[in-house]
Amino acid sequence: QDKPSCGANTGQAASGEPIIVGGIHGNAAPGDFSAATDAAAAYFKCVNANGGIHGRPVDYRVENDQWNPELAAQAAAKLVNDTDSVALVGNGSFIEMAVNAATYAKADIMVMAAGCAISECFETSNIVSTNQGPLPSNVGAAQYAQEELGAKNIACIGLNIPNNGIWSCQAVIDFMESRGGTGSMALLNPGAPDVNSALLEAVSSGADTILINQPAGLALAILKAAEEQDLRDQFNWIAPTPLYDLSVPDAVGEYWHGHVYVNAELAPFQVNGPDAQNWIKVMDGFANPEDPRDTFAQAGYLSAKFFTETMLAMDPADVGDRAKVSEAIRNIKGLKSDLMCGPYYVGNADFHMPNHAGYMVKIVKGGYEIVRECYQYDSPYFEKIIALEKEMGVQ
Amino acid sequence: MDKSRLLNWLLYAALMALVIGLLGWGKPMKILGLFFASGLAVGSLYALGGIGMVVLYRASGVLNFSSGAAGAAGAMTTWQLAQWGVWPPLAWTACVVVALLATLAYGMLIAPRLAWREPVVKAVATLGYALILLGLVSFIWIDDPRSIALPTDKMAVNFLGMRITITRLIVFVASIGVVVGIHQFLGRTRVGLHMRSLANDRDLSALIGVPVVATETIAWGISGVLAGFTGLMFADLIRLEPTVITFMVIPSIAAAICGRLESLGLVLIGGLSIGVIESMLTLSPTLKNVRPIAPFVIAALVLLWYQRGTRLTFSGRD
Amino acid sequence: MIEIGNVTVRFGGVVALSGVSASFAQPVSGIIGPNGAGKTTLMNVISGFVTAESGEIRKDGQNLLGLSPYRRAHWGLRRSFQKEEIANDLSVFDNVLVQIDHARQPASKRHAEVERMLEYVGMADRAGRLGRDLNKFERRLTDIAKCMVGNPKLIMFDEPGGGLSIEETQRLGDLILGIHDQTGAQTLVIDHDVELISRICSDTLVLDFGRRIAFGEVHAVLADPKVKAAYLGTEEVVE
Amino acid sequence: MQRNLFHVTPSGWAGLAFAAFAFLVIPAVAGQLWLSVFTSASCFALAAAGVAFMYARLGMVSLTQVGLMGVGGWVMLRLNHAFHLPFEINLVISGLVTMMCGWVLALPALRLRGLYLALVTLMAAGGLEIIFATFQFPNGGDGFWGVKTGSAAPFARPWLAQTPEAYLRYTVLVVILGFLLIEAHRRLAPGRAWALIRRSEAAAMAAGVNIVLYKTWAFGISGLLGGVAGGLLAGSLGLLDDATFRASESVMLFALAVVGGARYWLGVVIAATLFRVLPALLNNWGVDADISYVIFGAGLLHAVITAPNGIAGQIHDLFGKRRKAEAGEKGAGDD
Amino acid sequence: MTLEVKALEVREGNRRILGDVDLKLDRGAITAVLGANGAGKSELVLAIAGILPVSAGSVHINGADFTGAGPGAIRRAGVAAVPEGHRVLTRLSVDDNLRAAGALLSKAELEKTLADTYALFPELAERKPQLAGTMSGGQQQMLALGHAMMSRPSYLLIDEMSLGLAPLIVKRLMKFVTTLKERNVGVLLIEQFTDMALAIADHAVVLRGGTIRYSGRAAKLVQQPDLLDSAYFGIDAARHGAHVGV
Ligand SMILES: Nc1ncnc2c1ncn2[C@@H]1O[C@H](COP(=O)(O)OP(=O)(O)OP(=O)(O)O)[C@@H](O)[C@H]1O
Ligand SMILES: Nc1ncnc2c1ncn2[C@@H]1O[C@H](COP(=O)(O)OP(=O)(O)OP(=O)(O)O)[C@@H](O)[C@H]1O
Ligand SMILES: CC(C)C[C@H](N)C(=O)O
Ligand SMILES: [Mg+2]
Ligand SMILES: [Mg+2]
Repeated sequence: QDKPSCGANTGQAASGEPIIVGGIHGNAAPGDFSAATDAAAAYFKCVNANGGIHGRPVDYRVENDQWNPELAAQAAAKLVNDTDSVALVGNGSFIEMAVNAATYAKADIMVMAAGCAISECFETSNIVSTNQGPLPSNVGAAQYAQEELGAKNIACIGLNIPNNGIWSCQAVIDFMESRGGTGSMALLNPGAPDVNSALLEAVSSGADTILINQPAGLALAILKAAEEQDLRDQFNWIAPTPLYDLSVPDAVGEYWHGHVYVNAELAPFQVNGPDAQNWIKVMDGFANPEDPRDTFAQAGYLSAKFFTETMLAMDPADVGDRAKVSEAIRNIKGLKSDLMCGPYYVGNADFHMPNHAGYMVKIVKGGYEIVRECYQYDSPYFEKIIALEKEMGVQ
Repeated sequence: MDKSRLLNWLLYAALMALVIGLLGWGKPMKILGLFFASGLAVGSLYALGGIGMVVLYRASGVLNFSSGAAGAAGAMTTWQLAQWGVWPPLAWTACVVVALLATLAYGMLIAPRLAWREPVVKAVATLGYALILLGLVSFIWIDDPRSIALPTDKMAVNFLGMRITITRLIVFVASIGVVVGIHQFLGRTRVGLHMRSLANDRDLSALIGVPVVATETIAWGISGVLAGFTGLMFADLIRLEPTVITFMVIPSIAAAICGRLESLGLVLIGGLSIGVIESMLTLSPTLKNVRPIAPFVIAALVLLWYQRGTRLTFSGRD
Repeated sequence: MIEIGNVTVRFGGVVALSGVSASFAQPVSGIIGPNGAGKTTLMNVISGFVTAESGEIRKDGQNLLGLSPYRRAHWGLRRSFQKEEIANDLSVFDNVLVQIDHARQPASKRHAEVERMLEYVGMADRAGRLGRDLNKFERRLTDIAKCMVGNPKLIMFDEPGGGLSIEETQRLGDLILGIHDQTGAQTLVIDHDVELISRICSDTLVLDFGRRIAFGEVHAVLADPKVKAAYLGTEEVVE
Repeated sequence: MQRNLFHVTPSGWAGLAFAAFAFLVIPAVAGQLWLSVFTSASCFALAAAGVAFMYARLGMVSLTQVGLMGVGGWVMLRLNHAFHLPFEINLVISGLVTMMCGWVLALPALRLRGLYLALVTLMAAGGLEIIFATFQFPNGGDGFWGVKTGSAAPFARPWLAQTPEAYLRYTVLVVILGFLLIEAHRRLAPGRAWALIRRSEAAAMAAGVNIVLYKTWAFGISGLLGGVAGGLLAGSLGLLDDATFRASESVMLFALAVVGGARYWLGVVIAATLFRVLPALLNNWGVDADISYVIFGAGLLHAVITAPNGIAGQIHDLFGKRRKAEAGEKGAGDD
Repeated sequence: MTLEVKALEVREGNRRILGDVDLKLDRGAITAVLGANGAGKSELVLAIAGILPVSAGSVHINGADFTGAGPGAIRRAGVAAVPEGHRVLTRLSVDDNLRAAGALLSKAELEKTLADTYALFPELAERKPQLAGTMSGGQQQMLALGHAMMSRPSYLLIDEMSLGLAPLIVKRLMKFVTTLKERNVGVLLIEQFTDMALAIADHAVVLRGGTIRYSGRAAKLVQQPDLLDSAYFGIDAARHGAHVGV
């Protein structure tokens, strides 16, 4: 097996003055969002073993916000205010972006996140994410169902959180209305143990398609409740990326195999292009064996890779200067990878959503089957993004 | 005496009918049936959790916040054993055994050292233990989507237009069975009497010769078994997530309050009513967002209702 | 003059007091009777901790039953408890002061009164001690001082002599006898120490099973055969 | 007694020394991380003071305190984004609104005590948790709830405390004011009335104490402190998240108040330190979040078992000032 | 057959509450323990019953060492204590209170002993279903004594036996205590009415400041009251007298 390719790819360990790069993930009781920073860390290790950035190694410092907003703020204070991090890379969290968006803007530091779930992550000036987040992924799934499964009325079961469930389910309703259909949302309170009522609400809404816009654990619970009611054949079942996780096909059980369609925001594993293969090599060579190899790990790898490429393109004298680095990141335009359907860019706007095209897969025994290759999502929400892309010339 | 009890029951029935009527106004019967049956299903889990707490509270004076965590530890063990291909009945038993051991460990090693403190501090201390268990469980099993299944999930009967699996029936029947069984046990046997006397005043009970260690072991043991069973059922029916199972105790306390931490029958009725009302609230466009508030509001109202007319006088002695 | 008119109290099925009437005119009067006769219950009715089913209580024309318990205290009612209720984390001084905290008087005047009463019961030298450091007798003395501040009109003691030695009971009796001179208040005493009762009370009420079985001059009452049979037993206990 | 009114207890000195440390030393040496940690800790110290005094002085347990902080924080954010009044006015209004919530909580307390009262307050905390999770904290959006997606609108800190250093000092000052408020109450008539209520309500009524008034008053003060603490926390972060105000956090704050030593100011400071500084330290040392739970839980149990008067009580004993509070505590605190 | 306490010491924090207490309780004899308030009588009972930790000295029951044993073990060894302040299981009925106290007996024995106890206190038999916490003070004291009787003790330690009891009942109890003596039970009696206690006691012990100041025949104290006074108040008599007013 040949070696992974990273950064300058010199094969020489970097030895200069380290460049500090931060990363924040959330790993505590409700869920583990550390896959992206793990993958980014592996990639940076690989970079450091391969000449670093202009000979300078990356000192990657990762903080855990533990799903606690105060710890999230403290993590940012530490990385942004107390240290001269030039940027934050690979962030994955449910709350960190909401708490810290203002801090980042104030400190003019760019965050190349990889695990975004909330609106603040896409609608603020200094954060840009490699993953899509619930909104595009939802719309992508809905679009597939509308076009291929004949969906006319979609019930979106979302979390009862304004900047997550309500935000992303509303986009589905808007999309359906733009296509002459209808939609509704059934909201689930994250604290409530019982998912059955939300499911029943969706069922009784008159929908023909149910979109399960939930983290994997809750989505499993909903599928289980639907199985209990034997509802499988009465609806189309679709879901955004969280259900694209290799432990899911096993966990949902045989009943659902062949019946649940999932949007994948990065290239599914079987696509296996050169970058996907390199990602695996980086993980095998530099990550812990138990670090997950999932879609967020791909996103973390991509963020780290795009960051490194940007840094390598900079004047070596400027790579330790936060302002210059931020400038360079904002200027990113048209970086490509076979893991992503579209080009990656950043730009100067106060919203960023470079990734809004993906794949559609179906849960089958032992894994996923691709049912639709890369496709652009088409919905009113993306209009201003497309306009921006036209203006920047990345389309 | 009896007349006022009958009156209370009538009042309860009228209130329930009113709530269900208001929420379900104009909805088709089938939808009503669906939400009602679904509510009963969750409600019986609340009740089961609440019953476990009340049994221990009546027998030892400890309101145990860690029973959910013990159940979670058990359920995760079951999942792990199932992954390893262990014979399923053994894996299910392991859930009960692990919860039992975790509960007994607290009951035998830690609870006696706190016996002289007031009930609230004892209750709060169990939260510390819950954190230990939860921390260990989440450390051993990293966050990942998981589920467990019982063969009874595949069998079902129809009721009010809703398909009810045998597992749910088991929970429902078990909660009634436990209520009747424990009620008989506490009221009729000498061990039951000793439990009640320990809960009332542990020091004095020890002084008058009640066998403290043996009695407490039995009490914690029963509560451990109930915690394990509840954890298993919860993991199967709702979610296999340690945090969710752990903090399920808070709405279970609401059910326990409905029985004044004392009457198991009322805990059962309280748990079921909470489940039904919570489920029916989904039908109200204005209230459905705050559905999960139902257990807390109901419990607070019920407690105030119980205490109406009482007047505090001698602290701790009334 | 305390007038108790036809007071009846029921706890579920138990009739704790049934139609008890009595009027106390002497400075110090007693209430005695077998265990569970309803003595404490009567005191609880007067102080407002138990609501009577029927009946009335008047002191110098004021109907007490219409007032909430703390207002009765403001009015001038004082009582001690069968199990004393001294606050452990307050000093002796504060334990007494709390009784007149509501009074609209300058602090210096209130403090002076507390000091005077502590002096009277002999606790002045221990005024700064915390409640938790007191022994049983000191607690009783503090209780008495507490009942005496703030111009009381009616003071009630529930078994003040319980658990005290003979000498201490003696001293307690002297203190109670002096209350009327010090404050002008009338005192009711419950106790099972017949010697104490017969020494300090001019008249006494005897209850049995919630009923009044005798009332009048204390020695006459104690000689009453009915009282002997129900309460004292056939031979005298202490003479 | 009057002559003791201005007496500073050893625990008081410890508290003042700690405040001086937080006021002078931390802002001078700490980075942004620790400034933010200590600012949070100070806010929680204020809230914990409310729980601790209710428990130590009245024997009443409130398991809603963190929820009440949420109410204060909510009002603070709402006012900040709706009007442009000075921070102090917003803070006072938040405190007062929360105080009224405290009064609502006092209603059940008139009839309940001990575990039952604690459980009603826990139910209130559970309800608040759901409300916060559902409706979120205002972040500059429109309407009553004021929630928008995208980045939050700016938060106006006090004119005197624009920088994090100054804000920490500001917070510490408010906390000291809060402590003094309680201490003044404790040494005057309300303190005596509370001690009696704690002993028994019958004794209090017999002594002419208006129980309804004094209990409500205590809940009001506790609510006020919680509300102000929540407002200060909102000011520290600029926005709030429902995850901070879970019911289990309220239970934890009470538990830590017991562990710290509810009777002592130092105990309150220890509670807040354990609640906010210790987790930050563990996190900083790279201890796995799950393992810090274990450490935290084990420490809590250990302290509850071995230190009947809390850690502050132990420290106090160490300096030999303590005689036999334990026996008294047992007698009076038992239910 | 004796209950023997040697050089017993009890501390609360750094304060010595009992020190150097030697006491022998024979079966079939009554020992009165006298002393002013705060002398340490209650502490002595609690220490022997195994509720208060003993910091030095020993407790032997019928020759076996029970120093530091828990209250349950001591109860099983035949020692029943009635602590001060009529403590009962408030949320249990009277009948359940007594049955719980009979935990060590077999079912048949339990019923028999229960009947005996109700015979001693007909007041209790009348209110079997009443919650103990709602009873009057004196009724609770009867129940507390009933608790002790339910274990059929060989040694009975009673703190403030007559506390809150009507004279009629006190008399009945005094008689009962003497019948216990006939039944070969060793009784330790703490009693506010000293004369009554001394009248039925064989031995007497006077405590002051946590140590024994007199130990000997009860009759001797009756005959020589000044002996009792000096043991009671010792050299402190003047100071103490100021408060007590003798
Ligand atoms: N809450 C209650 N419920 C039921 N019965 C009660 C309640 N309170 C008191 N009683 C009963 O009422 C009767 C009167 O009690 P009370 O306390 O007044 O007696 P007492 O005369 O003070 O007796 P003692 O001398 O023993 O203190 C007793 O038989 C008691 O058991
Ligand atoms: N828990 C405790 N901590 C510290 N000191 C205590 C404690 N309990 C009792 N004491 C003290 O120990 C001494 C002995 O008390 P004890 O109760 O045994 O006295 P007693 O002889 O029974 O008197 P009384 O007639 O008041 O019951 C007293 O001075 C009392 O204040
Ligand atoms: C169960 C106990 C907490 C009861 C307590 N004595 C109360 O009235 O609140
Ligand atoms: Mg009485
Ligand atoms: Mg004593």
